[in-house]
Parts: sequence; structure tokens; C-alpha cells
Amino acid sequence: MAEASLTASIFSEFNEYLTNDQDVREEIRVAVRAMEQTAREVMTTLEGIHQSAGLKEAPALCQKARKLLETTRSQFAELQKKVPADQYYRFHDHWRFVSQRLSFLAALIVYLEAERLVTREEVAHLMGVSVRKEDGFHLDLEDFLQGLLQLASELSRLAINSVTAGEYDRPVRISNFIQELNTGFRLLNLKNDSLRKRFDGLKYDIKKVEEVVYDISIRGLKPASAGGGEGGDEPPTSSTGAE
Amino acid sequence: MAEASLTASIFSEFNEYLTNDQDVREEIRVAVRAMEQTAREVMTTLEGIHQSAGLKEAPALCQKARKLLETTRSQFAELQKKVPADQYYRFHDHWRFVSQRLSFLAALIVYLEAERLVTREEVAHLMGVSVRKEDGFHLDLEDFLQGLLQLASELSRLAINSVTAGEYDRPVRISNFIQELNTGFRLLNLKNDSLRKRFDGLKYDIKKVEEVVYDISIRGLKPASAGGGEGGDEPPTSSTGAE
Amino acid sequence: MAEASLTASIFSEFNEYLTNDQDVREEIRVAVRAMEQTAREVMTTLEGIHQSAGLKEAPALCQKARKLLETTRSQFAELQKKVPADQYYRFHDHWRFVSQRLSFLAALIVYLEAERLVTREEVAHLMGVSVRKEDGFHLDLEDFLQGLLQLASELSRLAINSVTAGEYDRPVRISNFIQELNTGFRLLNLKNDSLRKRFDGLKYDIKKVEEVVYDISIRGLKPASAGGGEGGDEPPTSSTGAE
Amino acid sequence: MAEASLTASIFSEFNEYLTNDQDVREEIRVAVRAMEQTAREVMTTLEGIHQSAGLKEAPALCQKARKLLETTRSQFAELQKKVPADQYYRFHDHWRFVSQRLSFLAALIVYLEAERLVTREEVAHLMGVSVRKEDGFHLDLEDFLQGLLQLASELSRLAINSVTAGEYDRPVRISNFIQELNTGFRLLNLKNDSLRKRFDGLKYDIKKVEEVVYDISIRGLKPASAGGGEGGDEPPTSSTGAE
Amino acid sequence: MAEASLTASIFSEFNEYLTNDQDVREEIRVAVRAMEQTAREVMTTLEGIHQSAGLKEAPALCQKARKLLETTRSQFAELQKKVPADQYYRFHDHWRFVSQRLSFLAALIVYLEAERLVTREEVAHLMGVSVRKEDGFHLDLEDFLQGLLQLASELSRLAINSVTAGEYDRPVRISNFIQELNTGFRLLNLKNDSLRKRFDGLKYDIKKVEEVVYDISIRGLKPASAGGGEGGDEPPTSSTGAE
Amino acid sequence: MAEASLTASIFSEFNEYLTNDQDVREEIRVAVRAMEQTAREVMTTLEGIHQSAGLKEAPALCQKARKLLETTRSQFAELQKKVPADQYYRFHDHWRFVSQRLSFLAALIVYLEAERLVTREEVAHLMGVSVRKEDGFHLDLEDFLQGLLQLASELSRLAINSVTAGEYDRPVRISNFIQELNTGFRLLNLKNDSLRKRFDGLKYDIKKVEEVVYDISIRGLKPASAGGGEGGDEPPTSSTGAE
Amino acid sequence: MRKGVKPAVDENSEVVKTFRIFQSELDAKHDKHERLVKLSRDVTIESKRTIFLLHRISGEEDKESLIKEAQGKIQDIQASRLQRIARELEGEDPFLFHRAVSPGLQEYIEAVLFLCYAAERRLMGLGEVRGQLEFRVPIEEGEDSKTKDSSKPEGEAAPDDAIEQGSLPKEPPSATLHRTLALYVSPLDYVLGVADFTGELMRMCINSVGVGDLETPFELVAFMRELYDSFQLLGNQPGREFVRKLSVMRQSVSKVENACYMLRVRGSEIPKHMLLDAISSLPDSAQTDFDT
Amino acid sequence: MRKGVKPAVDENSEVVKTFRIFQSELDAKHDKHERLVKLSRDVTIESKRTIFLLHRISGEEDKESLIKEAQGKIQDIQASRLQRIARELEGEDPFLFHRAVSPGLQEYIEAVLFLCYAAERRLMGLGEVRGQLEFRVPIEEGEDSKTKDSSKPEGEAAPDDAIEQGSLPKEPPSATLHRTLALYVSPLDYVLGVADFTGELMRMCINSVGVGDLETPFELVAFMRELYDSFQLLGNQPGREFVRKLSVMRQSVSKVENACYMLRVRGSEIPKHMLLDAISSLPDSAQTDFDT
Ligand SMILES: [Mn+2]
Ligand SMILES: [Mn+2]
Repeated sequence: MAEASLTASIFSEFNEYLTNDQDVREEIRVAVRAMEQTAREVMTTLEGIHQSAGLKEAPALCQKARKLLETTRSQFAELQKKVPADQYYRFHDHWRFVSQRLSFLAALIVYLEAERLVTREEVAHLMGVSVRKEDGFHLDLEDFLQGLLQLASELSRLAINSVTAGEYDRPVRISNFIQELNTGFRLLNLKNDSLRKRFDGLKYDIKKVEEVVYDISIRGLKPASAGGGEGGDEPPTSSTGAE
Repeated sequence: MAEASLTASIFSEFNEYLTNDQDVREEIRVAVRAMEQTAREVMTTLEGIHQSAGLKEAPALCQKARKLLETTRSQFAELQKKVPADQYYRFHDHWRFVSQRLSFLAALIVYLEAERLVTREEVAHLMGVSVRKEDGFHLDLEDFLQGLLQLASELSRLAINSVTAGEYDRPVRISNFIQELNTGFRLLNLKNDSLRKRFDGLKYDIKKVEEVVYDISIRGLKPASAGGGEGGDEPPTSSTGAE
Repeated sequence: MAEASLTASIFSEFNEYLTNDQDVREEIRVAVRAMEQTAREVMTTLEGIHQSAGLKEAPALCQKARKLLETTRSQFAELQKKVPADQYYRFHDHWRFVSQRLSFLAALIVYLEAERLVTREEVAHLMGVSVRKEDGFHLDLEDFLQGLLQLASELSRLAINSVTAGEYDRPVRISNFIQELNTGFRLLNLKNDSLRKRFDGLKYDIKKVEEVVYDISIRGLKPASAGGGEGGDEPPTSSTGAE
Repeated sequence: MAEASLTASIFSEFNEYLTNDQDVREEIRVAVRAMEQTAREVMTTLEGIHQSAGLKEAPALCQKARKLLETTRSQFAELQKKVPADQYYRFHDHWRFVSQRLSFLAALIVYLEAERLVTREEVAHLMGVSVRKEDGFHLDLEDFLQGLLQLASELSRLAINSVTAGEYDRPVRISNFIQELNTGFRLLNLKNDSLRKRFDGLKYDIKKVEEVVYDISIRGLKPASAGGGEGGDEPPTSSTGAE
Repeated sequence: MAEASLTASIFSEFNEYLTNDQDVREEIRVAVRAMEQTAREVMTTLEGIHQSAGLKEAPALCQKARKLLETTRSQFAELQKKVPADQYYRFHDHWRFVSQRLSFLAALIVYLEAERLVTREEVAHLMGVSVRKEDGFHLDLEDFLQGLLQLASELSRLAINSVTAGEYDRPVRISNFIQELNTGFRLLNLKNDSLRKRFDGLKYDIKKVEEVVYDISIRGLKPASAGGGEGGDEPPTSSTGAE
Repeated sequence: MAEASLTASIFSEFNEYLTNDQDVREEIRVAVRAMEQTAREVMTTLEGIHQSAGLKEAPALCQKARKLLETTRSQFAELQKKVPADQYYRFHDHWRFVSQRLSFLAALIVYLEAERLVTREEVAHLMGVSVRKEDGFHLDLEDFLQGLLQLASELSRLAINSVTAGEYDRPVRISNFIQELNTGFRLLNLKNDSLRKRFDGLKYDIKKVEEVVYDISIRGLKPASAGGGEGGDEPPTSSTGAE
Repeated sequence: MRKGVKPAVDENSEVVKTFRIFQSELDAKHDKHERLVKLSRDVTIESKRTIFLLHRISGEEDKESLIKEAQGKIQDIQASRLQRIARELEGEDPFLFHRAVSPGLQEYIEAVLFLCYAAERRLMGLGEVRGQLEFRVPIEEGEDSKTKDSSKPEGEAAPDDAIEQGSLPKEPPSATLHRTLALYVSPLDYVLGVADFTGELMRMCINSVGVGDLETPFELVAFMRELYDSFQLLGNQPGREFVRKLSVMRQSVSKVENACYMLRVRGSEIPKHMLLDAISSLPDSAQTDFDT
Repeated sequence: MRKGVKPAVDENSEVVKTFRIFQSELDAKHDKHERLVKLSRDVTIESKRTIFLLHRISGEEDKESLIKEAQGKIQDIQASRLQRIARELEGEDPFLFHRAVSPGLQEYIEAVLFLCYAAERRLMGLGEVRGQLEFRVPIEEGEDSKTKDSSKPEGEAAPDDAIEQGSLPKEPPSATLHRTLALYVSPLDYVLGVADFTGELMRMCINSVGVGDLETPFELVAFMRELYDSFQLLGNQPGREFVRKLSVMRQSVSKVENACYMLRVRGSEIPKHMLLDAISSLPDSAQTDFDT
């Protein structure tokens, strides 16, 4: 009997552990749901850039979006508290999607503000997490990269809409930026996973933007300044006008 | 043995219940099939708008479609008789699809006639049902919303075909309308269900229409009036005109 | 023991039956394989229409294809001999696929020759079978309809390739034809089976052709005659005329 | 337009055919459902044999079951009327299951009454159908065989329950009967289909019964008469005799 | 065009190859089917050992089975003719199953006759093939091993049935034999393939036989000689004898 | 361009990370394979206890098994080196199976040596890892528990075989031990996962052992000492002998 | 539930106004759905515990006290969670939230049927199950119209005082006005609950084998066959769930039949009175209930 | 591979002796299988890199040098890994290890076909593929019997000196005796390699659109249709792989057809000479090869 109750006490310790595990998952789910809500609101705000008058308001929209995005800091802090130290990858699937989404949104904001690639550090900073796995709660690299691929897709849409809004120089700049992203991704030795699959889709975004640039070029709508430092021989706008 | 007959008698009651249930379902299926037939006929009529000469005939087509659609009133009345009071949601799956379809068709007619969003009340009125759950047989909100998403899809196709028919202003108006719908839907906190899934598809419809507007814009085919109050600098129509 | 051998004798009688059944199936399989080979050859011949110079050679290709297709008459006669009277539907699955394929090929030939819909009688005649179930070996209606849906798919591809080949009027005619097919199918009360599923795919074929027509319309490539009485304000045809 | 209406008329003819087809299927379904109900009632009656006191009542239960089973004659007659001549195999899937079930039930009754194998003729006679395919509506051989395999399964259960009920000789007889069935099936050249799959399951039924016989043998419960001429040194029967 | 015919000529060569391949496979299938029939007949014969009186007749059954099995020699010779030299493994899948089956049957016969493990050479000799890969048509080692595992399964069943037949010493001998087999298999470094999977099943066969030996032991039915040199203290047979 | 090469350098850093990840997985696989080999060898050694004379040799076998098991220490150390700090759960699936296996083997050895439950600490110590997740590489609790359930299964087999070997007191002690294990597991709040499923199987192990104890009891074979401290009224062995 | 910072939308737009209405309607529905799912989950857990408790019965001596304890638990579930579910569903189409509530209800039915069988060896009918789920609640002020605030769950402490179970009236109705609040139980939920209940009977059988009770298994096998027969007569109802449960039921019956078979076969070896003696001397297996 | 500490088994047992033989036979086979899988994986990686390289061709100027580089890579693969595979397979039924080797071989065929098409715009036949995989190797001492020690891979540095490729004889046979070592390529592997090769053609098309090459896409679409037709004529060969690849091929053809269509439609908007001007002014899209 004595031994039996010893067993019992050992097992009741185990039980604590297992019950706790289930509670943790439930709490994580709740925390993640809140973050998804935030991500949706940021997205709704940034949708504005595709509106006819939207690009002009980009700075204001970005400011607003940044503000909304900031709430994820505390949300991530909350989440982090739920996740036991060193068990990031045990529960990673729960926030994988929202991490990618937030990376994308941060990258979009930075692009709209400064027309440059966001760094992983910036995104991690925005979320209030580390970039290094060693620090426990961090921004997973593959999630970050997924976010960048979502950015490419959004920018190809923006290229179309900026023409509609009469901004003819933007597509050329977007084209250059996406090309660069592509060059970067091609350096990666991707496994046959979801990241690879998404990357395969990148070429269609590129093609789409190139078609826009082509359309602008043959109509002589490409501003002389846009091609900038590329040193290509600009299409003689006069000659197009002479058609 | 006495006990045996107790159990048996308990179960024979269920047998009755279940048999009755199947009969009700069979009758509902028959009623719904008739409604689907009507929906198909309305759809066939409205298909006309995609024909080359179709948009001009839209008013006539709408009138015809409205007439056909009216028969659903009696069909709904018939259906309503089959469904026991307060058991709307017990059998809802049977007419869920056709409700969505009819909502879509009503929304399409109203859009073609007045270029505005149909109201839930209008659709319910057309079907001869209530808008309020409390009244028993009603138009389920999510079914109505599904119908609106189907409308977006159909309008993106219409944008394409109206260009073919030489109507260059329509796509711009469609674009504005779909954008508004999008804004509306973004206000909703959708669960991870079929409505959310369909809503995720909306972005493809939007993109398609944006591309059409882009094509029109870059070729200088966008009527000055169409872009409305956006004040974007129009593409140099002169240069195109000079071609 | 005596009883055991009784069982044995009964079962050995069954075995005769089952063995015979397997032989029949084997023979049917051989016959069907030959028909599939013929179908593949016809298909390869007709593939020529997608080549740049192909459409001009369509009459010659059709003639060759018709000749090849004729061999199916004797092949069907052969098959018919294998299938016991009144057991058409017992083995139907074996030739279902090839029937559909041959229906499609016949429909494609007739379309290319005369730009009209093949009739079921024509297809049945080509195969040397009846159209009526009562006559035993016949052309199953659903197989024929499946063939028509395959035709729609092939024509949507042809629309693309004929533009590449510089034939701008063909897509418009294809679009009209497919629309008509669509109207026809809409009259049918389809079950929820593979035919319905394939029919649901028809709308993608239609959309694709509509987009082709859109592409040539917006670029002013649509011949004035093609669109018939639409009278829409054509995009600047002068530039096309200048080619 | 003229051509369009030609297409329409052709298709409306098709529609007649398809609608009729669906009606036939609906009627068949109704008829089959009634037969399934009968089969369930027979089954419930025969379930009685597994009760402790059941085997003694077997004759009475069989009589009752036979009576119930007789109603399938008129039900089959009804079904036969719905199925167009020569299209047995077009709709066979609808009644395949219930045919197997009824074959099983008939086989079980005959086994319980006479401990012998039912013949196909008996089953067909019970259902009021032919055994020959040539006669149109018949009892499909493979359905009959499936029924026999279901019988084996039921008998292996009966072996268990008859031991529980204190009948120690029955399992031995069941074992012999199933062995015979097995020998019979081994003569058949089965395809790789559902029948073969079910037959592969037969060996588990055999093994189960063998284990039952083993259990009663090792405990000296096997009646001397049952094992027939084996003459093995029986386990101490004296102790059993002392019960 | 010249180039076109180059590609075509390259491919027509493959067509030949593939057609020929299919023919070879068809012939192999026919040959294998005959062998499977033989295997079934041998199996049906050996099934007799599980019958109540069967073990006594084992020698006769084995003799008969050996005779039947001999026909596989000519069948293998036939098969060998179909298979091109050095392409054994190209078509191996076709006869893999029957090789395993025949290995099992040969192993069972040898066990019943001499209670020892069949050698690979014996099986190969029986089939009239080589044991060495180098000689072309041979007995694949893994097929042979699969056969041995099937033997273990059959012997566990035999252990049960020999108790029923009153042979109490046989299960003990079977247990020793299977244990030895187990030891042998444990020496192998199995990959994660079907052989490993089957081997994982061996433990259930062992357990089953161990349970039979247990049943015999506890009832004092284990013959003194059977346990051989183990020197375990036998269960007090006197007390059982006193029952 | 400058920026482009910046992007390039960022991405090449990413690439290093991803390539490294793939290498890590390969190395882990190799390391785990070696551990599985060790586990198999330990198992083969311990199989000896089921042999008739085996239990007497248990101490020697355990010593040998312990020695073999010790090599896992260096193997785990090797594995640990491959797994980046804090990424235990990222790769856990690779060694989940072998951890469970080794836990089982350690538990079996300890039981055979001391008839008590191994502690998690002991197992972890044997493997040279920690018990605490916080320490990085540790023994996962659920893996340890799975090992215990495998132990129960093995012991139920041992109970059978120890009777065969004439050890009548062991099953009673095994029964007590398994009961205790069961009591422990019942305290756990298991999710519906593989652990729960395995636990559901425990009751069959218990039933099996109880049947053995029952068999021993009714034959008066249960040694007076075995029941030990339970205080149950021992079966009067004399009375059984008096039968 | 919604947060302070909002993305910018044009609140004057007609579409936005309309969708704001839709939003609140959808949110209300989803929130109620969430609350019901949570309540249902709690009912499931508590019901499982009750079943667990009943499996601890190992003889006549502890039977009474354990049944009493189980009755208490069931009454708790009724008075707290189930009554709250009933309030949430009041005035709603009972099938609208059926998917949210059904799992908990089925588990509850399973528990209450098991309790009834353990105490009285009979199957409790649907009428009786429903009867226990009729609550008498005081009519709140201004409640003559059917309005109620279902979004805020009332305090946990109170309900026991305020509610009397329909089937167990403890005291005559007080002076305050009461009305009846009924939780709808669909026949399908009841029938599926019966199916699960059969699984518990199977466990009960295996447990009783463990404690040497030689009567119960044979009683159970008869009762379970009866249930199985009745169930089978209902036929293959649409819905995978029904078919699946029928097959699980077949397995349970088969397990119990095997257990009875083993008892008979084992029991055959020595005379009955001897057997009982022998069994009573088994190691203490009272804890051996195989419930999961 | 096996370790020092061994579990105790009775080495005198006949069964153990027999199984020891089986053990060594199985181990030899598994080890060879493992080595081949590894070599095949390496061939796959190197072949993919070669294809990748060829996609970098953006015009006549860089074409020659890139093709030269690719040829070098192919020769490397042949001389190192493939020759080693050939040695491992010497004297074996070529289909015994087919599953281990096939993925690498198919990828290699894809690469070599792509190289040939890039350089000469034609389909390389199976005979030519096989010809390149015949190696002349010196007959080692005591090698007149076919014995060879395939378990130890020879040093990495040497092979290039020792081997000459059948199809590219660089020097007349030296005084040392040589024999021919051929790596068997099955027709099916070739055909499946052709299917994958079509995928690369599709990528080549998209790339050439990117660099403003208006001829190549139309050349490619004709060539690919031809391949597709030929493939289709082969019919639905048994094996899912064939059917799957046929369907992927259809998609590739369709993508190229769409690209040509877009080129034609776009190109229709302004006169051709204008178009070329316009295109040459596009942002530097040379890097845009969509290969993956
Ligand atoms: Mn339960
Ligand atoms: Mn490739």
C-alpha cells in the first residue's frame, strides 16, 4: 500500500503536468485570436492604399497602421508569458499564421514609408520579440520570409492600382524592388515545403508587374526619373508621342 | 420480458419520430428542388447580360427575371408549410444553398436596375419570408451575405464583358461598388467557416476588376466622368488619341 | 463427407460462372484498349489545329481524323460481340471513358468543319451503334454530354491559340458557341454526379474565352463583323488597320 | 438565334430523358428502403438466438422470421416493376446491399433449421426472383456469395454465445460447417474485389471458432460425440461428468 | 518539319518498347495466375491438418501437397521464359506474392514432415529456380523470409487445433520452433519495409502459442517429455490427477 | 545595386540557416538509427526471460542488457550535440519512438532486478539526459509514460510464461504491480491522443494477468507467501488438493 | 469583446451602416455560440466524472453511497450549467445552436441513463430525461414580456435556491411567481446518448468480472442485446454519426459476449461454490475498473 | 557497420547459422542501396544546379560561356557520381536498385536534354544519352574475373584521370588494358526525364519573355506541343507517375501557350520595330529567370 501511494503521488505529479499542458494550449489559442483580430484591423487600414486617392494618404494610413500594430507588442508579451521557456517549437503551429501575417504587414508599412526592405530585426522589434532562437520567444525565420512573399503579392496589386491612380513611376520602382526580393530568395536553398510553394508563386507577381512596366513604357508614360540609376536607355518619350 | 417491452416501447417511439423525420425531409427536398429549378431559370435569363448586346437589354432581362423570381414566393410558402414551427434550423441545410442563390439573383437584379446594394428586407420580401429569426421562417443573415459575395464574383465577370461590349465606364463603377462591399465585409468578425472562406475569395474578384480598370485607364479609355471625385491625373488621352 | 462434396459441386458450378465472367472482362478490356489507341491517334491529329499554321489546315486535319475515327466502327462492333445481351450496364464502366472521348472527338471535328453542334445521332452513327438503350449496345446519353463538355474545354484552348496565330475573329465565334452550349446545359436537370461536376467546370471555360474576347476588344483587335450588331463604340480601329 | 433554339430543343429532349431517369431512381430508392426495413425486422427476430434461452426457441424464431421474410416477395415484385427491362445492372447498386442481406438472412434461417447450406435457388425462390441473369430480374451470384460470408461471421458469434448458453456441442458443428464453406470458397477464382476482400475475412471467423472449440476441448467440455472419430485422448472427462 | 519527325521517331521507338512491355506483363500475369491457382490448391490440401482428424493424416496430406507443388516447377520454367534475361527485378512485383506463398507452403510441408526449418535451397529446388541472384531467375531472399513468417502464423493456428485434436505435446514443440525462428529474425537488420512489418506481427504469433502452452501446463497436460531439458518444476500433476 | 547586394547578403545569411537546418535533420536521423539498433539488441537480450529456463538467468540477462543500454549514453550525447539548444521540440518526432523504447527497456530491467517501478530520473540518468525541459535535452514525460505502458504489456506476457516455467508466485506479484500502474495512470487527465489510446489497451493486459492469477488460484497453485501483505484469505490449498 | 482602436471607415456610407447592423447581429450570435460551447464542454467534463464515479461501485456495500454522490453531481449539473444553457436558448430555435450544445447534452444523457441503470436496472425514457430539465424560475421584474439578459451569466452561488427541478419538487411553490423554463432535448441526442451509454455498460461488465460478480455480466449482456436490437431496428439513419455509433455498439456487445463466454468457460472447470470461494480470494481487484 | 557488444545467441544453433548468412546478404544489399541513394541524391543536386545555370542564359552573348560551363558540370557528374553508380551496379540486375537510382538518373537526363536543347535546339535521343554513360576503365589487376570491391568508394581525386567518356574520347586508348563500363538507362527513365525537361522549357519560355526575346517562345511552343503530342500517343501507361507527369506537361504547354498569347496580344498594340525599342528599354530583367 505504501508503495502504491508512492506511485500515486508520482502520477499525480505527472497529471499536473499534463493538465497544465492542455490549459496552456487553450490560453495560447485565446491570445492568438486577439492577435489575428489586430492583424485584420491593420489590413483594413492599409487596404486604403488601393483606393484611387489612397496613395496620397499613404503616410497617414501607415501612421495609423503602425499605431494599431503596436498593440501586438503587448499581445506578444501576453503570449510569451503563456509559452513555457524553451518550448517555442512545441506550440509554434498556433501562431505561425499570425506571425507571417504580421511580418507582411510590417514589411508593407516599411515599404510604403521608405521603399525599402524591412529587416527581420525591425519586425521582431515591432512585435517585441527577439530574432534569435536562443532567446526563446523569437520571430521564426521562415515565418518572416513568408511575410515577404505576401508583400510581393500585395505590391503587384499596388502596381496595377497606382497606374489607375495616375502614378506612372511607382510600378517601375516596385518592379525593381520585387526583382531584388526575387534575387534574394533565389539564393535560398529551399526545401520542398510551403515556403517553396509560395516562392514559386512569386514569379507570377513579377510577371504581372513587368507587364505593367511594359504597358507604361510602350506608351511613353514612364517618367524619365523613374528608371533612375539603372542606366538603361530610356524610351524616347517624344518618339511615342510622335506616333 | 416485461422490461424488454419497456425498452422496446421506448424505442418504437423513436422509430416513429425518425420515420416522420425522413418524410419531412423528403417533402422538403421536393420543394427545394422546385426552387432550384426556378433559380436556374432566373440565372439563365440573367446570363443574357454577358452577351455582346446584353447590357442594353438589361432592363428587359431584369423585368423578366423578376417575374420568374416571383414564383419563389409561393414556393417558399409551400416549403414553409412542410417545416414544423420553430424547427427552421433543424432543416436549414436543405435550403441553405438555394437561399444563397436567390439572394444573389435578387442582388444582381437590383444592382443592374439601380446600381446599388440590395437590402436584406428586399430579398426577404421577394421570397415572401421574414427577416427576423423570431418570425420563424426567415432569410438567414449568413445566407444573404453569401449571396452578396456571389454578386461580387458575377460583377467581376460583368466588368470584363462590358468592356467587350464597349462600355468603358461600367467597370469603374463596378470597382467602386465592390470596394464598398469589401469595406462592409471587413467590418464583420467572421468565424472560420464557409462565409469566411468565400470572403477570402473576394480579393480575387477585386483584383480582377482592378486590372480591368487599369487596362481602361492606361489606354485612355476611362471616361472623364467615371473616375468621379477622385481627382487623379488622367492618363494623357491626347497621346493615345494621337495614335 | 458426402455433404462436403455436395457443397464442392455447387461451388464448382459457381466457379464456372465467375471464371467466365472474368474472361468476358478481359476480352472487353482488350477491345477497349484498341479503341483508346484509336482515340489517341485522332487526338494527336487534331492537336495540329493549335499550331500557328494549323487552323488553315483544319479541313485536311479533319478529313484525316474522320478517316482514323472510322476504324472505331469495327472496334465497336467487336466490343459489342463480347458484351452479353442485356448486360450493357454491367460492364459500362469499361468503355465509359472512351465513349466520352470519342464523342468529344467527333464533336470537335464537326465543329471545325461546320462550326455547329454535333448531334447524338451523328456520333452514334460514326461509332456504328444505336442511340436507343432499347437496342442494347448504344451511345449512353451522359457519355455524349460529357464529350460536349470536353469540347468546350478544348475550344477555350483554341481561342487562345487562334489569337496567337493572328485569327482575331475566331474567339468571338467560339464564345458565342460556348454560350449556346451553356444555355443548352442549363436546361438539364442534372443529378449531383460527375456530369454535374464537369458542367460546373464549364463556367471556367466560358470565363476564359470571355477574357480572350476582352483582351482583343480592348486592344481594338476585334473585327467589326465579328461582334455583329452590338454597335458599341469600338476602340480605335484605325491603329489596328495600320498593322 | 434560330440555331440557338435548335440547340435548346435538342437539349430539352435530353432533359426529358434525364428527368425520367431520376424519377426511376427515386422510386427504386423508396422500394429498396422498404426492403431494408423488412430485412432489419427479420434480423431483430433472429437476434434472439444469441440470448441464453434463444437456441431452444430457434424453431419458433425461424418460423417467425420466415413469415416476415415472405413479404420481400411482393417487395421484389414491386421493385421489378420499377426497373426498366434490361437495365438491371444500371441500377444494381441500389439493391446490392439489401440482396446480400436477405441472402444472409435466408441462409441463417436454413442453417438454424437444418444445419445445412442454403442453395441459391432457395434464396431466389424466397425473394420471388429468378436465378438466371437471362430472366432479367434475378439474384446476382456475387450478392448471394456475400450473403454466405456474412453467415460465417454470424455463426462465429453464435459459437461464442452457445457456449455461454451451455451448449458445448454446437461450436464443433459450426466449426465443421464453416470449414466446409471455406473449402467451397477456395474453389472460386475470385477477382480482386469486395467479394475477395470479404472472403479474406473468413479466415478470422474460422480462427475464432477454432479458438472456441479449443477452449472447450482443453477444459474437457467437448462432448464425446461431437468430435466424431478422432479418438484422441480426451482431457479428463470424468471431472466434467461430475458437474 | 524535319525536326518534328526526329522527335516523333525517337518517341515511336518508345511506343514499341512500352507496348512490348505491356505484352510481357500480360504474359507474366497469365503465368502467375496459374501459379496462384496451384498455390491455392496446395493450401486447400494442407488445410486438412486443422481438421479434427487431420494431424494423423498429415503425412498423406503432405505427400499430396508435394505432388501438387511439383507442378510449379514447370510453371516457373514457363514464367522464366517470359522474363527477359537480367530483368528479374523489373517484373518482380508480379510474382513476389506467389513466391512468398509457395515458400510458405514448402516450409509448412517440411515442418510437418520433419519438424525442422526448410532451407532456402530446398524451396528453390522445389520451384526449379536458383538461390543465387547471379543465375538470373532465382528465389528472392526476402520473399523466402516472408514465407517463413507466414509459417509462424500458420503454426500458431496449428497449436490451437492440435490441442483440440488432443495432441498436447505439439504446441510445446511449435513454441520452441517459433522461438528459434524469432531468434533468427532478430539477427537481421531489417529496413522499415513490408518484411519488418510482417516481422512485427511475429510477436503476436509467439504470444498465442505461449498462451496455449500455458493452458496445457497449468492443467498438467504437458507431457513430461515435451518440456525437454528445461528442468522446470512441472505443475503438480498429481493434484490434477486427483481431480 | 548597392542595395541589391545588401539584400543578397541578407539572404545568403538566411540561406546558411536553412541549409544548416537540413543538415541537422540528416545528422539526427543517422544518430537515431544507431540508437534504434542498440534498443533492438537490448530487446533481443531480454527476450531470454520468456524462455523456459530464462527467469532464472534474469540477473545475468539484466546485467548484459544494462551494459548494452549504456552505449545509449554516448549516443544521446552525440544526438544532443546535433540538436541546437532550445530546439528540442522542433525535432522531437525524430527520437520520440526510440525514447519510448528505451524507457520501456530501462523499466523492464529495473522491474526484473528489483520488482519496482523505474523512476523518470533513473531512465534519464541511464540515457545521460535531464528530466527537466528547462535543461534543454531531456526525457519527455509522455515518452516515458509510453514506455511504462509497453512494460505492462511485456509483463502480462511474462506472467503467462512464468507459469509455464513453473513459477507460480510471479503472476500474482505482476498483477499487483500492473494494478498499481493502472491506478497511477487513472490519475492522469489524458488528452485524446496516442498516449490515451495506448492506455486504453492497458486494461486488456490487466485482464490477461488476472485470468492467470485466477487459473492459479482455483488450482491451488498460488503460493501462500505470494499474496503477501494483502491480507486476503488465501485459497486453502488443502481444499483444492482435496478435490 | 471588441477593442478601442479601430481602422478608419466612412461611417456615413450606407453600406457601412448596413454592415454595422449585420456586425452586431453576427457578433451576438457568435458570442452566444461561444458561451454555449463552453457550457457544453463543462457539462461534458462533469458528466464524465459522474460516470467515472459510478464505475467505482464494486458491490452492494458501496453502491448506495456512490449512487447518492452521483445523484448529487447530476443535480449540480442540472441546476448550474444546464439551466444556464436553457436560459441562453430560451426563445431561440433549439436547432440554431444545436451543434454547440449537442456534445454536452449527449454526454449528460449518457451519465443520467447510467445512473438510472446503476440504481434501478432500467432504461430511463426520453420523457423522464426531459422532465428533469424543466426548471421553475422566478419571474423577474418586467419579465412578463420574454426579454432576458442572456449575455451575462448570473452569479454562480445563487441558482440552487432559485430553481427547483421539475422532477424532484422539494417544496411547494413559494409565493413568488414562477414560470417553467424547459431545455429541449432532441430525440436524436437521446438516442445517440443511449448508444454511448452502451459503451459504459460494457465497461461496467468488465469491471464486474474483475470484482468476481458473476451475475451482472449475464444481466448486462441481455440488456445490451436488447438495446442493440432496438437500435438496429432504427436502421441506417442519415448521418455518419449514427452508423458509426451502431458499429461501436456492435463491438461493445461483442466484448460483453466474449466476457460472458470466458466466465462460462472458466467457470466450467470447478464447481460453482468452489469458484466463488476461489474468486473471493483473488488479489484485491476492487480498483480494477477499466473505465476511460 | 555493426557494433562490438552483441546480445547473446546460441551460435551453434542451425537456425542461427543460417540466419547469419541471411544477415550478411541482406546487410550487403541494404548497404549498397544506401550508397546508391546517396549518390543519386548528389546527382540530383548537381543536375539541378546545371539546369539552374542554363536558365541564366539571357542572350547570344552569354550563351556560349554558360553552355560551356554547363557542359563542364555535366562531365563532372558523369565522371564522378554516375561512374561510381555504374561500378556499384556492375553485374547486378539493373532493376534491383532501380528505385534507389532512378530519381537521380531522371534529373540527370533532364539536365542533359536541357543542355542539348539550349545548345543545339534539338531533342537528344536515348542512344546518345546512353552513349555518354559508357565509361572506359582500366582493367585492374586480377580483375579478369568480374570481382570488384564496390563497398569501398575509391578516392575522390583520382577518377578524372582514369576515365574517359565513351562519347567524348579525348585521347587514343593508352597501353593499359581497358574495358567498357556502361550505366544502364531504362527507356522509362528517359521518357520521364523528357517530361520533366518540358517543365524547364516552360521556365525557359517565361524567362525569354522577360528578356524581350520574341522568337524563342514561339519556337518553344511548337517544340513543346510536339513533345506533348508524342507523349500523349504513348497513352496512359501503368503507374501513377506517368499519368501525373502527362498532366503536369499539359499545364506547362498551357502556360507557354498563354505566354505566347499574351505576347501576341500585347505586341499587337504598337508596330513591331517600336515594340523592340520599347522592350530594350525595360528595366534590367536579365535576372528574371523563374527557375526553381
Ligand atoms: Mn462514454
Ligand atoms: Mn525540373
